Amino acid sequence: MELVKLKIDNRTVEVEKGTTIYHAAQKLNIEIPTLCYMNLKDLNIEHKPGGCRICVVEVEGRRNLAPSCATECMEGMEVKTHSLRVLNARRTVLELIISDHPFDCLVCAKSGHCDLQDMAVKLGVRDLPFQGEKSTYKPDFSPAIIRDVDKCIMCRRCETMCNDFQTVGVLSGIHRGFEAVVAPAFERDLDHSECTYCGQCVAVCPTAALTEVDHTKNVIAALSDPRKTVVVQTAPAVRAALGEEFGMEPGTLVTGKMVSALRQLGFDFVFDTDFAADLTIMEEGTEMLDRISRHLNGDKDVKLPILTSCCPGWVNFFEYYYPDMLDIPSTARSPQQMFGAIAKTYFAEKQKIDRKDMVVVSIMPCVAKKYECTREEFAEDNNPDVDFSISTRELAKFIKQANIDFDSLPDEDFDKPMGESTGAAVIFGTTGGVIEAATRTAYELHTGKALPKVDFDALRGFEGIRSASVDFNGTEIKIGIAHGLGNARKLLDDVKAGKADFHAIEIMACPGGCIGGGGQPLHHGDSSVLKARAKAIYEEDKGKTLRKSHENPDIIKLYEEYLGKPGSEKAHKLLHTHYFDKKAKQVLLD
Amino acid sequence: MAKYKMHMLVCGGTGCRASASDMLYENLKKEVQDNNLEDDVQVVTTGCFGFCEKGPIVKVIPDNTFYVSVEPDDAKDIVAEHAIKGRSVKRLLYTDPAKKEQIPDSKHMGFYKKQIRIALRNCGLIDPENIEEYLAADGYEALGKVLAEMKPEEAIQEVIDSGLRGRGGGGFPTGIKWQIASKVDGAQKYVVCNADEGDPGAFMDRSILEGDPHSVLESMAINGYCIGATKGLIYIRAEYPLAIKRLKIAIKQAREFGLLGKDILGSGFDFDVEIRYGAGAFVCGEETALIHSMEGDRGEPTFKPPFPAQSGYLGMPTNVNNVESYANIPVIFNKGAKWFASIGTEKSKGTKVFALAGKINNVGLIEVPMGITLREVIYEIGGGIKDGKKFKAVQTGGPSGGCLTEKHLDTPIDFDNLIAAGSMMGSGGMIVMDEDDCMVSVAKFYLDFTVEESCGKCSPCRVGNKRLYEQLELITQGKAKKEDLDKLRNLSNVIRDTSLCGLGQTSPNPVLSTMDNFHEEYLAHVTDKQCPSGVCKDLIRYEVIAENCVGCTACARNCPVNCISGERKQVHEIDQALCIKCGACLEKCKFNAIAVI
Amino acid sequence: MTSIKLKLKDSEVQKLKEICKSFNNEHGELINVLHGAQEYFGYLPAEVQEVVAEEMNIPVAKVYGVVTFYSFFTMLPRGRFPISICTGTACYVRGADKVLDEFKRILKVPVGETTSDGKFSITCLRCVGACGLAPVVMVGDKTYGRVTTDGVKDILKEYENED
Amino acid sequence: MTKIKSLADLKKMKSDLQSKIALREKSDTPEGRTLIKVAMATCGIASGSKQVMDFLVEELDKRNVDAIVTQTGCMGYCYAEPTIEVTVPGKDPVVFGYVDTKKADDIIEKYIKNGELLEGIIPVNYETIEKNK
Repeated sequence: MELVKLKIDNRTVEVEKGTTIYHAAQKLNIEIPTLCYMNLKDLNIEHKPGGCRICVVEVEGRRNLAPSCATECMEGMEVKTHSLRVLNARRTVLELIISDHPFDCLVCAKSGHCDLQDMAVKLGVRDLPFQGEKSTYKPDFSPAIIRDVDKCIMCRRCETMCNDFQTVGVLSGIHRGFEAVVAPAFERDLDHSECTYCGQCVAVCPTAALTEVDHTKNVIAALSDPRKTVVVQTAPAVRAALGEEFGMEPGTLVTGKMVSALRQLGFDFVFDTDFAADLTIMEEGTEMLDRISRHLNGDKDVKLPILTSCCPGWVNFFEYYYPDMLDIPSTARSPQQMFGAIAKTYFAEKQKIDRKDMVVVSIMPCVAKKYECTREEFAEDNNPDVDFSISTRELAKFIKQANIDFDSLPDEDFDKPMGESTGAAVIFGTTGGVIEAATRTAYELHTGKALPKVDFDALRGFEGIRSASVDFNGTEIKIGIAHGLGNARKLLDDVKAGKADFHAIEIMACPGGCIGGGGQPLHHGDSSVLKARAKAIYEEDKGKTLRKSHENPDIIKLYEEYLGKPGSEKAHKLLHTHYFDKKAKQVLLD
Repeated sequence: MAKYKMHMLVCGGTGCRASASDMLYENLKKEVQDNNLEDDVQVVTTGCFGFCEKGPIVKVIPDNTFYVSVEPDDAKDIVAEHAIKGRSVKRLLYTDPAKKEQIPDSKHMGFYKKQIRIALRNCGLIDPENIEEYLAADGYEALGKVLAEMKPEEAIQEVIDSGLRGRGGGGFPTGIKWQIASKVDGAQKYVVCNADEGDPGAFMDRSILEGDPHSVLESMAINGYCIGATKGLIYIRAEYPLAIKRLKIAIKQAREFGLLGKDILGSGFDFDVEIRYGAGAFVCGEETALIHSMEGDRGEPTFKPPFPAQSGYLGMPTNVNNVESYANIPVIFNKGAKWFASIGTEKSKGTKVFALAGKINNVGLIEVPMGITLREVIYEIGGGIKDGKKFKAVQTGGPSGGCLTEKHLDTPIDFDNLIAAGSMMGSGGMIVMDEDDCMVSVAKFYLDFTVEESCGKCSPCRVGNKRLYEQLELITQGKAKKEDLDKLRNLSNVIRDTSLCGLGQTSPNPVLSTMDNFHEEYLAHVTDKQCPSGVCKDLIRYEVIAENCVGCTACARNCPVNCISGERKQVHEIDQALCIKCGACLEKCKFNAIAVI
Repeated sequence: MTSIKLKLKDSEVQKLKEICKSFNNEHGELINVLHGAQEYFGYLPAEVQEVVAEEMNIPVAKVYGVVTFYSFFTMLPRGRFPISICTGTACYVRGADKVLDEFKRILKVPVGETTSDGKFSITCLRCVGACGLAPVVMVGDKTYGRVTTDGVKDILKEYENED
Repeated sequence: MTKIKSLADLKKMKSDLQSKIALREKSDTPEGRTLIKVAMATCGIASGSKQVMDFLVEELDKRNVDAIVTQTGCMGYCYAEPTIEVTVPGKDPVVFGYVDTKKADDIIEKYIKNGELLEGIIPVNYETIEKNK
C-alpha cells in the first residue's frame, strides 16, 4: 500500500494513496463541513458530486480552492481548511445557497434538524447579503412524503438513493442552471410516479425539501377525543433508535421508556407490533412451509421462491416493477396491518368497542407505512384498520411537545394481550430478521424437533445480497436475503432469469432493514449508526425467554379463541391480502 | 469591345475612403480617360485590403504593384508613369520597416503574412464533399506517413515538438495530452472530437467542418493510432446541419477509400468514426460534461481527476480534442514540427483562427500567427471600426473571457498574454466594441448567457451567477450603491475560486475584466446614475433638440408607443412618462434633432 | 410544465419504437433517440418521453431530466413558422435585443411560446455562425441577415398569406 | 470504389488527382477553363450562395462559357457573403463579394468573357501555407 504524507492546517498526516483531503482531515479530527457529501460505507454508497462547494479548502500552489471531498491527497501537499480565503468563500457560498432558500426556519418541519440551518450557525452567517429572485415550485403532498422543492439545495443525495441504491428512479435532476432541481418526471406528484415511499430520500435530505407527512396532529386530536379508544403499536426498530432523538448513543434500547412515554401521552392501550410480527410468522411461515412441502412433493403448480411481504416499500416496488410476478410474494399482510385487523376485530370485540370508536396508531420507522395504512383493501366500511402511522422522528417530537423528560422515565411493560412478543418478532427490525424468525418456526413445525441453536448467524450481516442454506432434516432449504431495492432488483432479476433457485427470499426496502427506515432518526450518512441499532435488536432478542413466534402464549390464545389455525378462512380474511399491477393502474390514471 | 491590359484597384474600404480614396478613384478614372486609355486600363474600387494604416491603397495588376498612402493628386503620376511608361512610381511603394527597402510586389509584402491559413488551409479552396480534392491537397498523406513510417511514440513526440496547444480554450499541450492517454491501459480507448462549439460569436469549428471535414477525420485517425484507440466519436452541435451533412459524406467517402475502417493503408491499424449529437448545452464543451452527454445523460461536469484520459467515455481512456486543434495535425506531419513551431511565439506555436465580429468593418474568419497584436488584427485585417467610431474594447474568450482595451492593442496575442490581461484565448471569438457599447451591459450580457447555460450542479455557479447578474442589473438600473461594487468583486472572486468546472471558474471574468478596465464606467452608473455610452435604458432619456428639429414628423410616426407629439413643421416633444426608450426616434431622425441624455 | 394531454396513435408509438430500435435501445444513444423523436413529432411531449423511457429501459424521470437539460429539446409544439433570433455576441452588439423586442411586441408572445393561432413561435438561439450578417433571424430554415427593427414587419409580412 | 492499400498508392493517387483537378492559386487551369468556386458554408448559404451557384451552373451552360463551378468552404469574408472566387486561365484568382444573381450575370458577361473587373472585388488577405515551403 502506497502512503502519502501531507500537512493539513500545519499538522502532518500520512494516508493511503487515493484518500481524499476530507478523509485525511478526519484522521486529524478536523471535520470539514459539507452539505452534499454522503458516505454509507457498509452499503457501498459514496455520494460525492462535489456540488455544494462548502467543503472547499486551500491547497498550496493551486489556483483555485479544492473540494476536499473529491480531491485526493498528494505527497507534500499543504492544505489549509480555515484560512481567511477559505472561510470567506465557504460563507459566501452558503449565503448564496440560503439566498435561494425560503427564510421560514421558525416554522419549518426540519427546524432544529436541518443541516443547512446548522451550517449557517457554524459558519456564522449573520446577514443575507444576496437578495434576489428565488426559484419556486409547486409543493407535492403525497400520502407519505411531502416535497417542498423550494427548499432543495441540489445536494442530489435523494437522487443517489432513489436511483443508485433503490433503482426506483423516480427522482432525477431536471432543468438546468438556476432552475435546476430534483423532481419526478414532468414534475408530477409522487402520487403519480412509481415512488415506493421507501423514504430513503427523506432520510438523507439535509433540508425540508423532502419530509414525511406529519400525522401527529391527528393523533393528538384522537387522544383528546373522549369517545375514542386509542390503541398504539410500536414497531421493533423504533425502540433501537428513539433514544438517539434524546441524545442517547445509537444502539441504546429504550423499550421500557418508550412504553411509559406512550402511556403518559394518553394512549389507552400500549401494544407492540412485535405481537403482530409473531402472528405474521405464523401465517407466512405456514404458507412458506406449505409451498415448500408441496414443491418437494412434486407439485408443479406451486410457485417458489416465496417472498416476504411485510415491507410496504418492497410491496409497492414489486407491484410497479414485477407485475408479472405478483403470485410469488407471500399473501400475508405486514405486521402493522395484521395488528390493525386484529385490534379492530378480536380486541375490539373483547373490549366491546365499536371499531369506529377505536383509533389505531402505529409508531413506525417507516414512511411507506403511512401509505400502506391508506390502502383501500385494509379498511372495513371506509374505516381503516390502522388510522395513523407516525414515524420514530414524529414520536420523538410529540414526546418533547408533551414536556416529557424521556431520560428520567421508568421502564414499563406493554399492555396485554397484544403486547406480548418473542425474540423472533424483535429481529423483524433488521435485515435477515424476518426470514430468521420464519426459519425458527418453520424448522420446528416441519421437523417436529427443537432447534439446536436459535441464532442463525449465516442469515445476519450487512451485505446487500446474502444467501444461506438451512438443513431441514436432510432437506436443504435455500434462502436469499436482500436489503435495498437495488439489491432486491438484482436478486429478482436472477430469479426471473432462472439464475437463482431459492426457496424463500426476504426483502427489505431500506438499508439495514427497518433500522435504517425512512422514518428513523437521521443517521446523516453514518452507517455505524445502523450497525449499532442492529446490534441492539439482536441483544433484545437474546434477552427474551421466548424466541420463537409459535411459542408466544398470546398468539396461541388468539388462534384458540378467534382465528382457529394459521391459514384458516378467518385468518385469510383478516391477515392476508392480494397485490395489484400498479404499472397498469398508473397508465389508466394518466 | 474593350480588352483591358491593366486594372487599377482602388481600395474602397471605410478606412481608405476616410482618407479620400473616392476622390483618388475619380482622379484615376479621369486621367485614364484624358490619356485615351479607357480600352486598356480599367479602374475599379475594391473591398478593404486590410491595410488601412497605409491607406489609401492602389494595386495595379497584372504586375501586382502595390501603392500605399496614395493621395488624390498622385493619380496623374500613376497613370503617366505606370500605365503609359510601364514603370512603377517608386515614392508610393511600400517600404518594409524592418529591411528599409521598397517592395514593389504585393506578394512579398509583410502585411500579407498577417494571415497564414493552416487550420483553414483547405477552406475555400477545395470542395468539401469531394474526397479527391482533399487527396489532391496532400490529404491523408500525414496519416499514411504516420502509419507507414512512425511508431506511435514518435508521432506523439512530433506533436509535442510542434508545440501545438489545445485550441478549444484551455491551451493544454496537445502532444502531452496524447502521451498521457497513450500510457493508460484500457480494453477499448476512444478518441473524441469536440465539435460542440458553443461560444456565442465563434464559428471556426463549424467552418472547418463545413470546409474541410476530412482533415478532422484524418487527424482523429492519427490520434487513434498514437494512443491505441480504434474508435472515434465526433460530438457535434445539432444546430450545425450543414457541417453534419458534410461530415457524414466525408466519413462515407473515407470508408470507401479505405481511409477509415479495417487495416487502413495496409498498416493493420483499424479506426472508425461515429457522430454523436449535442443538443444545446454550452457546458458540454467541458470534457467531462461532453462525455456524460455522449453517454446519454445530462451534461453535468464531474470533478477531475479522474481525467478522461484515465476514465472517460464508458469509463475507458478517452482523448478529447477540439476541431481546430485537429485541423492543425496533418500540417504538422506534412511540413514537420519544426516548421510549425517556427510560427508563433515562444510558448504559443502556430496560428489561431478568430471569428472577428462586432463593430468592425471586415467581419470574418481570420487565421493569424500567434503573437500578432490586436492592433494588427483590428486595423490591418479587420479594416478598422465601423462607421469611423472610436475603438473601445475587444472581447475574447466568449463568456469565459474578458475585455481588452486600448492599452492592450500592442500586446502580442497568445495564450499566456491573454490570461495575464484578464481574458483568455477561448475558442476564438473576437468581438469588437466601440464607444456606443456600455461595458456594464456587456458584462451583463455574458452573465445572462452563463446563467442560462450553467448546468446547476454546483452552488456558486448555479446561484452565484444569478446573483451576479442581478447585481449587474441593479447597476444598469441605477439602483446600486458604490459599496455594491465591492460585493460584486468579492462574489466574482468566490465564484471563480469555488466553482466545479471551467464554466463557473471563468464566468466572472467578463465582470472582473470590465471592472478593472472600465472602473470609471461602473462608477458613473453607481454614483452619478449615468450610462456614459447611452445604453442603459433606465439611466438615459431621449430628448428633442429644438434648434435642429424641423418638424418632419418622422420620429412621431415611428414611435411605437406614440409618445412623441408635435405639429408638422413644429418642434416635437417626447413624453418622458410614456417613452420606452427604444431609440426608434433617434434612428429615424435625419436632422440630428434627437439626443440621448 | 403545462400538461398537454395527448394520446399517441399506435402508428406513432410504433414509429417511436423503431427510432429507439435503430439505436439498439442503448442508453448512450438517448440523445440521438430524442433528436429522432423530436424530428418526427416536432416536440417531445410527456407521452413520447414515456414511450422512449419504456423502450430503452431508462427511468422516465431521467429522460425528462435530459430533455429539460438541453435547450434544443422542447416539450411545447412550435409554431408553423418558428422564428429564431440569434442572440450570440456578434448579433447582440449589433442590436439583436431590439429585434427580439420588436418580434415580441408585434406577436405579443414571450420567448419560448407560440402565438395563439399556432402560426409563429419565438425562440432565441446562440450563434448560427453567420456573424457577418448580424443580427440574424431565422424563420424555419430561411435566414435573414442584417435585420433591423423596421425589417421585422417586413419579415412577418412574407408569411401573412401563408399557412 | 477500390480502397487505397498503401502510402505509395495514396501518393500516386494524389499526383493523378492533382493533374486532373484544378486546384489552388494556379495561374492556369489545365484545360484552359475558367474555374469558379462558390463559398458554401452556412453563412454563405444563409446569404444566398446556393441560388448564385444554381444560377452560374445554369447560365454558363446556356451561354456556352466553358467553366467549372464547384462549391467550397468558408473563405473568411463573412461581411461580404455570398463570395465566389473566379480563376480565368492565365490570371490570378479574383474574389467577388456580395454576389447576387445580377452580379453573377455581370461576372460572366464582363469579367469572364471580357476581362473587365467589377467594382468591389475582395482583395485576398491571407497566405496559404504552400508559400512557406
